[in-house]
Amino acid sequence: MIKRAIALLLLLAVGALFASLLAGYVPDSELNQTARYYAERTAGDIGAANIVTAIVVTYRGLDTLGEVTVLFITAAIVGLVLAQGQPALPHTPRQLRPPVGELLTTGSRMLTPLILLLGVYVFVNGHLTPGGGFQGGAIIASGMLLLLLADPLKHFSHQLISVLESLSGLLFVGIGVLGVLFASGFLDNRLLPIGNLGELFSAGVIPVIYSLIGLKVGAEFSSMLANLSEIDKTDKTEET
Amino acid sequence: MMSMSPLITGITVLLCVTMLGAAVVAIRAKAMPIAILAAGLVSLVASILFLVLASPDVAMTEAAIGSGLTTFLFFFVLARIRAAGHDDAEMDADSPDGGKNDGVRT
Amino acid sequence: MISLAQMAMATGFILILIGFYGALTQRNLLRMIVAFSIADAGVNIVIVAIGHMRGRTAPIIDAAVPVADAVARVIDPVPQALVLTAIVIGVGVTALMLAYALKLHERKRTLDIARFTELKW
Amino acid sequence: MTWTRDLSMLFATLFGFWVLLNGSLAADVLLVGLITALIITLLFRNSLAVVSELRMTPRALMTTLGYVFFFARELVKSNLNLARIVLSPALPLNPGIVKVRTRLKSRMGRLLLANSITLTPGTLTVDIDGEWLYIHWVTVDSADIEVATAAIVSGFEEYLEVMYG
Amino acid sequence: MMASLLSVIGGVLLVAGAAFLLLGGLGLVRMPDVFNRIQAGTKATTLGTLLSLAGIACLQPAWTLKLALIGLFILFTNPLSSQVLARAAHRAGADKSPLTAVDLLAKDQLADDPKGDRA
Amino acid sequence: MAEFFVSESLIYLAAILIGLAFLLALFRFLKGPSTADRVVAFDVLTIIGITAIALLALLEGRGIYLDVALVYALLSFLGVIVIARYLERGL
Repeated sequence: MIKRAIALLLLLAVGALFASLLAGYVPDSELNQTARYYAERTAGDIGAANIVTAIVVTYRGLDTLGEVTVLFITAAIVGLVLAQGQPALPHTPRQLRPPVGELLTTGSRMLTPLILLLGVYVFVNGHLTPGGGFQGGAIIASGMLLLLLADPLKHFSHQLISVLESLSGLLFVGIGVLGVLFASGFLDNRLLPIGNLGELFSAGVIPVIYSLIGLKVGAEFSSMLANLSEIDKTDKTEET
Repeated sequence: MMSMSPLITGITVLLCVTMLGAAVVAIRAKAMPIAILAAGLVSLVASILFLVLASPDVAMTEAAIGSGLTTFLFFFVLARIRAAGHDDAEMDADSPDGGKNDGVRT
Repeated sequence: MISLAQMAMATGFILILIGFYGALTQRNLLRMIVAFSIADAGVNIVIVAIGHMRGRTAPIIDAAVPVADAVARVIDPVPQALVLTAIVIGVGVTALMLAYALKLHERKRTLDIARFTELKW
Repeated sequence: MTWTRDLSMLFATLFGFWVLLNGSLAADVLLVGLITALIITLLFRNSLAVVSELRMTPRALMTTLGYVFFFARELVKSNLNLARIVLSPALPLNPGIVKVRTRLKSRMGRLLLANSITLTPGTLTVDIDGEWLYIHWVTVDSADIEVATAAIVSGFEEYLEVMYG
Repeated sequence: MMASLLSVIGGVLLVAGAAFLLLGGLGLVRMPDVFNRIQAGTKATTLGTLLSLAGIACLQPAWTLKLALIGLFILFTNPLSSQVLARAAHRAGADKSPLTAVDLLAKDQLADDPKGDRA
Repeated sequence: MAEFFVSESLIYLAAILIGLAFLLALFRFLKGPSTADRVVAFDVLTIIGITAIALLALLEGRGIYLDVALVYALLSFLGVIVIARYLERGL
């Protein structure tokens, strides 16, 4: 009980802090200097219609590289934590599990390619629409999840996933380095011509980089899902 | 396009109230799946709120990642813990019969 | 007159508080993680709300917002880029917490935080 | 020969979906779509597309058109029916799960049949087991298999049998 | 003149769609058990969303393609998810309304395995 | 201008109806009683959310918001299927 009282007291203090922040908040009516720079210069310098994408991929591209790395480490740690130590939990035997059902099997076989295509659309058009590599990667992982749900005996090819992941990561860094050599800096997007605003092949290498990020993030999320679901390696060896 | 600001304000109020209600359900629900579902609802409504706040990028990310993937991960883990034959996940740690009168016998 | 941003910000703050309350008072590990993810959503809402400006639209240039008007019509894109990162990292952190919770449950057959006493002082 | 047809159908569906998504016929969009659709087709060789098992005869295509109109009419009818039930204070329900059988063999046809049944008046497919469909019916007229089949399935089956076989 | 007529038609379609969505919500609240709720939910929301999207397409003709795509997607996924959910609810032994007249599925499952512990 | 007014007030009416539908579904979500009921309510809430997003795109005049609705449509489907498989112990 005393723990609860302390928690409430702490919350009261934090709440007071928040209330003072809220009371003192004056909304801007003009863009601040940084935002103004981005809003003015993105279309001309970067050629991307989506300013957020320009910031994520080019202006602050190094941060995104760090983010992708963090995500990679997270996926690796999830895999490591779950793989080490005692043998896995005693699973519900497969025979006792209800079968998937014809409707879901047929439906997923019909929808999975479309979902993957939607994911590709989202990350390829990252510089024109609200999409981007992270969203598209999540959608691709969701498509893989549907595959996994509809056919629990289907194994993810862990090898293919990790090859895809490393390859796209390498290419991402490689494009960054090429930017140093042939354009004006690391991850500079003017490696390719920036084209006309609003076309698919515009904004230099942004679509390429975002596609690579999309593939990498999709692979990472898929491996996370596969690791956290019951269908993991130990289970497979029992099956086969 | 038109003078729609009262409408937008109304939508925002509705979304905010929904989020707060769902958050309280997520904290207080007896059964674990309901708590996770309510947390998913918070993310889902948050993504509409992001759209109202003119940030479609964030809205899409929150919808695909915050609401989608996070919920799926939670349910996978819950299923694994349930498969271990331990119904701890289903009930509150400090109320022994919490989650039992749940209609669906999960 | 309260603006949209202020309303959203207040909601975000309250969500953070609800999440913290849950994380501090729950004893079930999974519930604590759920509470964390709610607080996460609250933080994201607050940051996005800071960037919002009344009567402006999304920072994407298309037929509705030509290049010439961009400075006068779009909102601050920087908080959005930050939140984009935060959400992705958030799910990574959640997955990590879930993996540890799963492993802890495997060891002790319980999710009750009070039973994990090895590091208690 | 059937697998080349399946693959090309899948490819065509994916490519059409891509063009619809982008809403443009520019050369670069088509190029990227071609490559993506090709890769996904090769990765998911045994997937199905909506049209993969559709018969490509003129009669089947005409039937498809008729099916779309029939379906739209049934959808509106089902909603009006639902409105009648929900808005009446007494809530006139007589729910139950009945069993019907279908003659359709193709998987896609059965999926479409189940979906159509779900969206039409008062019925919801609960489970499917071989040729037997279990239908939740809001107002059960008769639990007899033949009567229920005539009432629920046959309308769509006529169309779908010509389309998919 | 043409455009204004189209916009009025669009508005009417939008209101009709919203009314069907409301009907779905009402059905969700009033219906007595899970299966009836799924019925009300899936039918009314599918038609309601389709009509609303059609209305918006009339108001903004340039968006027709994308709206049609959303509509198609919903038309395929919505009944499918309802069916999967109905099956799951039945297997998990959801409470059925006392009005329920017959349940041939439960009968057949009992015949399949006499212990009846499929759920 | 008159027709414009008509369609504007129709949009208002539609938004209010959608809000009411949202509230009703939310009521079912909060009340339950079983998990499956809440999942149905969740599904309906997501689909109402799709309409709300399309309406927002209309109000703001930004067609690009529709992409978010597409992602939403996908999620409502997948979420329900994951939870359904969980409920029937098939996950």
